[in-house]
Amino acid sequence: MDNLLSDGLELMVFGMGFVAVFLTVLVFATTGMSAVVGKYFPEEPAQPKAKKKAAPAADNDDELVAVMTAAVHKYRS
Amino acid sequence: MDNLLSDGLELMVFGMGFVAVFLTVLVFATTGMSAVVGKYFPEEPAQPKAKKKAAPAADNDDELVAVMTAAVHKYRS
Amino acid sequence: MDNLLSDGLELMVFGMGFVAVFLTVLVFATTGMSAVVGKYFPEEPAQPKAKKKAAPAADNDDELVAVMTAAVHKYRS
Amino acid sequence: MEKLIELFLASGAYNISGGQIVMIFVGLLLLFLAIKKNFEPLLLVPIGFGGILANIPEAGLAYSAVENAAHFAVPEVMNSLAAALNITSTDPKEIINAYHNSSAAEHQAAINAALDGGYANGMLYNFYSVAIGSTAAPLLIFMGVGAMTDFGPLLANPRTLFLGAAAQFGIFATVLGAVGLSSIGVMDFNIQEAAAIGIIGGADGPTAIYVTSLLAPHLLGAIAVAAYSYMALVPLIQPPIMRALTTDAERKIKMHQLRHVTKLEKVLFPIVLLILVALLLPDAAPLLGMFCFGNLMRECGVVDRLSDTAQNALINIVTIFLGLSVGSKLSADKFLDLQTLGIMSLGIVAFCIGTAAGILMAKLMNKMMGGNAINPLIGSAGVSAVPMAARVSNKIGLEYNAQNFLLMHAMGPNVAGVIGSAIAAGVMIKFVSG
Amino acid sequence: MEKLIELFLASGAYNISGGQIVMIFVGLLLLFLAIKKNFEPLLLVPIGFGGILANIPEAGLAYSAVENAAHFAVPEVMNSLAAALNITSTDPKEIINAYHNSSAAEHQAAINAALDGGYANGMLYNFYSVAIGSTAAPLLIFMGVGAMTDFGPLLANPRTLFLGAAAQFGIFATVLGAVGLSSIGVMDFNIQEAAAIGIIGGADGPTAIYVTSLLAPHLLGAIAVAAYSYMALVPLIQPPIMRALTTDAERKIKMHQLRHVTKLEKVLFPIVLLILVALLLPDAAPLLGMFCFGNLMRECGVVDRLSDTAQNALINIVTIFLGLSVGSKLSADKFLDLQTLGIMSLGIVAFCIGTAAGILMAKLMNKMMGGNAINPLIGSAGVSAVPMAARVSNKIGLEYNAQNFLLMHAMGPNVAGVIGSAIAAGVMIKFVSG
Amino acid sequence: MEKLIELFLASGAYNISGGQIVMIFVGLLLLFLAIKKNFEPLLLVPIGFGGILANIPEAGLAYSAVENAAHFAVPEVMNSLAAALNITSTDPKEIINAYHNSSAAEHQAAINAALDGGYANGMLYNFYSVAIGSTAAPLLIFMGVGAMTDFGPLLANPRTLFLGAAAQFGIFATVLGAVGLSSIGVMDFNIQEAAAIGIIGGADGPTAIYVTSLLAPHLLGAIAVAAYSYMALVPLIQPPIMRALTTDAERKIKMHQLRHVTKLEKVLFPIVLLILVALLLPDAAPLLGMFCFGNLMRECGVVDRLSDTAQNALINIVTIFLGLSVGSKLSADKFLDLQTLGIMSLGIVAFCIGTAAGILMAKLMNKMMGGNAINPLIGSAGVSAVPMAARVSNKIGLEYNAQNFLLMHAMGPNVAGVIGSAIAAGVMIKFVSG
Ligand code: NA
Ligand code: NA
Ligand code: NA
Repeated sequence: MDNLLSDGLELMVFGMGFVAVFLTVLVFATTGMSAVVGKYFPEEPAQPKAKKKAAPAADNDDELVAVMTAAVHKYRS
Repeated sequence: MDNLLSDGLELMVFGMGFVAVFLTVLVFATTGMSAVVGKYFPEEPAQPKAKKKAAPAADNDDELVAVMTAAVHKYRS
Repeated sequence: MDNLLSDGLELMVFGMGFVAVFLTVLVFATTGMSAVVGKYFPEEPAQPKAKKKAAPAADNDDELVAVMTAAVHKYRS
Repeated sequence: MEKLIELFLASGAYNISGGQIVMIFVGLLLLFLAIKKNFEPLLLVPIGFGGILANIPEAGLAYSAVENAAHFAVPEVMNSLAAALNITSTDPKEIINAYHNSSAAEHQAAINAALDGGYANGMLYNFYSVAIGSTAAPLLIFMGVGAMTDFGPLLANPRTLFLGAAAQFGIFATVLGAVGLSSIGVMDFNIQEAAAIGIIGGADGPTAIYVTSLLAPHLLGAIAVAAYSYMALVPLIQPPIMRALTTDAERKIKMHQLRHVTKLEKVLFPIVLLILVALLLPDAAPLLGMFCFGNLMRECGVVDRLSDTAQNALINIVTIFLGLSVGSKLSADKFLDLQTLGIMSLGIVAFCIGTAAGILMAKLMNKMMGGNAINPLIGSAGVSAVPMAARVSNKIGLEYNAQNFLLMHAMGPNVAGVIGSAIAAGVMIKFVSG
Repeated sequence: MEKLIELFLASGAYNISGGQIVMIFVGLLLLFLAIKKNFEPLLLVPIGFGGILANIPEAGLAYSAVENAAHFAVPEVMNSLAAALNITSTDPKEIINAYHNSSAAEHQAAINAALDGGYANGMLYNFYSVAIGSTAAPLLIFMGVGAMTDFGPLLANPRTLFLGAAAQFGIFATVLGAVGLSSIGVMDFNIQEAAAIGIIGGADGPTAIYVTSLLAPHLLGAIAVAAYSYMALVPLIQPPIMRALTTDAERKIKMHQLRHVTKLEKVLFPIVLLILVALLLPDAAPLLGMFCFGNLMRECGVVDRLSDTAQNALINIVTIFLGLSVGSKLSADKFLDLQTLGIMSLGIVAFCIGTAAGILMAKLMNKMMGGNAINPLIGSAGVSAVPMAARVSNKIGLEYNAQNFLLMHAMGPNVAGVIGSAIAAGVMIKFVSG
Repeated sequence: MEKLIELFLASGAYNISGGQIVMIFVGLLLLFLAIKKNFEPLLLVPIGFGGILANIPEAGLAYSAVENAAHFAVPEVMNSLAAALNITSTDPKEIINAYHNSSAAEHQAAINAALDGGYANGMLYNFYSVAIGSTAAPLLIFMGVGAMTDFGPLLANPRTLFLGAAAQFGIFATVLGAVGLSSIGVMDFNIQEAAAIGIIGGADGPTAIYVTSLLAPHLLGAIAVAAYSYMALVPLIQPPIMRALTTDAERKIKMHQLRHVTKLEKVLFPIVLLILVALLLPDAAPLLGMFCFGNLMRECGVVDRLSDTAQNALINIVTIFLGLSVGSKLSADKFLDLQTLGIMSLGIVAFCIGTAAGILMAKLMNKMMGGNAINPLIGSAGVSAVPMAARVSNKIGLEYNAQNFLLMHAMGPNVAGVIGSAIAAGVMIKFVSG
């Protein structure tokens, strides 16, 4: 039984310690990442438009479909 | 072969009988349930609104998203 | 090793040959099918409407729902 | 040149059997009925297509690894299969026979031998195992159907449950017919097969597939095709019977408006039904349990995203696999059989008897309630075939009284029929499988 | 007549045990809480319904083929099971026991014996094996949650990660409590069970289910029910603790507006997190890997159709199966136990300690940052329970300062808590399972 | 302290190998190409992410239970694995080797030994087994692609099928190249591997994955990455070849308007194609069968809800699992190999030869039809890579004649290329796997 208790205690100390260490490292990593992004890859002011550009594949497909549909209609009318 | 026929006959009698008994019990249970509901839990007249209240989780989430979106816009503008 | 090379060569000859034969047969089959369709099952001019008729099951269900909804409303009002 | 001959010897054109040609035409016929005649297309398009795939010669899409090994019958593989199955014959037919009757351990050993021989399960066989062999697919379809079903009309008039009960007489009468034909030697069905055939009369696809997969999986192709075809034929099959069994006066009976049903009643109904099933017939619990679960998700109003998924993405995905899996049972050696003709004939008898029983019960109830309370035309809807049968009741009713909308009244027996055939399924699984 | 008796002897009404009655009421209670009180209905409706299904007498929906065979205890089948498991006793209980402790080969032999005896896995057992036994379902839910999570507020103020760390103290304190109670003989949990109970304090459903399925699957029912119930109770559990541990002045602290976070930061964050996990704690890789994958699909902007599916059709389908599978663990013999009471009590303790630890850490950070930078009310959001806990922080904050919207500030610790409990899960799997 | 050391010894940072570091960078590169350069993101985001997950040290996500057991190499487990596999050596490498070459029964025994030792399949390994090992995922993707494909342009001008045939020359030329390089000792591919590499030239992802999973599953990572990367590079790879092989006059040829195609023709086409496959090449039946099934669901007009699901929820779900599963084959020990370089080089050769063959065939056809009927620029679309290759034809065409829209004309060979490479796949499976 003592063994169980010491296992629990150990788990608490190491577990909580590890969680704290990991998230601390993550704070530094995240802060560093944000700093690098902010310095070397600042976002252009016109952000909403940037969002739209993000899915060019889909856009292209839409465009393709539009062209195809137009073509089909033309040939049929 | 006779055995097969008697099996079939037995299945018909007991099967049909059981279906009849079960659905009869269900008629009574349903009628009883409706009576209890009608007596102790009558529906409020304004039913359409009641419907809307039924999914508060989703509503709350929508509200949350709205708040978050508003907040984000505010901080960015 | 020679064996491998001859396997590869054989695969190329027979593979490419088979692809060519298959697609040639498909050209004839498709052309024939289109000819038969064009001759015996020409499309009616009013094509858009034909499209709508194509899914009567769904339509019927919609109609059913509409009737049911109407009925429910009538009984409740 | 050698390769060319090899290619030809392995081609479908060289290997195709008469049976496969016939079955490919059967598949095309099902596609025609589904696409042009709108016979339950959601099921018959995948079933018909799966039937064609199952009959592609040499592809073995519908066969297990062991069946594929037996088809090619390489001597060493036959030897190791015979050893795995503890038989001395290496004849492919006897191996297949031994395989189907083997113990679970021998079964696994045979599979191992086939895999070692380089054979694999066909694609459709895998789909069948996952979707139907596990019984998951019909249960998930039933969950989706539950999520689509509105029990309001039934709750407004619970006595229509009697109509749903009566219409199940078609199931049991057909079972008796099947064993009768077997007794006099015309057909050769055992009691399990007879029960599975009878369930066609339940007019409920997933129930029929579930019962058949448990009691007589080798008949699944014929029974599923019969069930869905006859459901599609409801508008043709039922009206003559309905006209024959009712008087003009009865057909003109105008029923009372249905009372309003509260949300709470709708929420409680699936729970009440589940508890009755739990107390009275546990063997119906998988089918009706999933059905009630779907209905509760629909009515409780707090899990709409789950209910939507059950009614759309999930049921559609399952339908695709279910249809292809049923199609895998349309391979020539499993379908082309005198039994299939017997099944098709008995199936339509089941439908007709069920329809008649529902109408007669409705007439009886009408008499007992004073002769002006129930239009007997709604009795035929008790076979289920939701919502087609209810629509037929409505249509015939309108023919005789243009102001008499029976649709809502017929929806009660219609959904009652679903419950009734699931109960009948449970009884048969209980008595016949054990 | 014989058949009638047979039917009655096989009915639920005849066979139902007291435990099953109790558990059916527990299932109904869960449905009531979910539907009427809106307790995490997406999970508790399927769990509650699955719990009822699992307790239908004689149906054996939640049992494996071997368990079903042992329930009916036909002598020949018991003999072949005993032979398969290499034991001499044919007592059903001993057979079940031997089955659970058997080697993989014996396990397979026992399954074969049960199949040969005509028994099959119950439907819910199959769902459990596929969804939870494989660990796939909680991981896929986590992927969907990742696809729904916006890390913007966290990225704007990464220090809130400390709050997410502190709140995990509830997990480990509860583990200690569980082993303490066992040491003094009040309860009887081993270290695996204690760890699984502690994870309730993580306030994160899929994490709790994942950890429990690995460390103590027999407790899954109680732990999942506790986790989801307490998450639903967050608006009741947390406010008193929050008020007790904060001063009026602290509750009125107004936090700075969050800075704008760029798209690139959001895209890089899941990758940074994944690489840290890879370097520091591989045991957390399945959970956090799928979470980061979902979030990357969300933020990268080029796979919106995959992200939508992960957030909708896929997560809904998985939720249905996950819920029913958890419900299968609510069978009377597995749930009705003193342990369950212990689990429910320790679970709420875990929640309270986690909440308190988060608030105290927030107070400490506020002190260290000059006393006016962090409103300690956001600390309680560190337990996760997204987004409920953040909303509670916001609500209490508004009570004391009607102009102070804490919601966005509380979202940071809230999502940090998800990461924190996944890390805690990885540590426990690492130390406790091996 | 002991635990701290244990944690460190089990951490990724301590255990990571050079190969894993390289492969994580490869995964990041794929994510970069997918997200920033828009290289087939629907596949390369999951593949890249899966590749990173597969290389997390000690997590063993991409390994089977036996491989995981061999990695940790606990002596007792090695002993029981050696016993299960009937070898005397307990060296982990030899055990893995014996495992991969074991009979099905030994295979199962080894798995049992690993499970008894406490090891389990990694998550990605399970995904791979279910999605690709069963061949289900590429077939379901093909069904979805079929449901998205409009054969109208092909039906309007069936001769464009010849272009789709010619472009498959790239496949077979590459096979020859691969065996040639092996003959002279530069590389070391057997005929199965050569065939799988050649299929990259088919420019069709699911076909390449299907063939490779059957003929050379150990190369799946490299081949899938090559196939999707080169498809994304079509707009860079093809134009120079197109310009080099055509004259200015040819590039300006204006093609006739396509005739109107009736609905019935579109419905019948997948059936005609299926029957030809059934008669001529059963080995292509799984691929083209599912493709035709998807297309029939699209065109028949009566199962729109199934078609929608096949094109959306189902294909998205399958894509997620397919991508992660392919990623699981990017583990360092399987990917970092001279073979991978060979595959990447041969793959691009296959693409170029296929493009050239398509154009030359188009020139030939144009000559034979009077020199003004077919713009050779549409020949390059015969490699498939739908719809990218057709769009490239259109773009180059517009450069030389601003009034000449080739898109619809190029869609014919484009979809013909899909059929052509599926046929080529069937031929290779037929000749090379047996
Ligand atoms: Na019925
Ligand atoms: Na947490
Ligand atoms: Na191609």
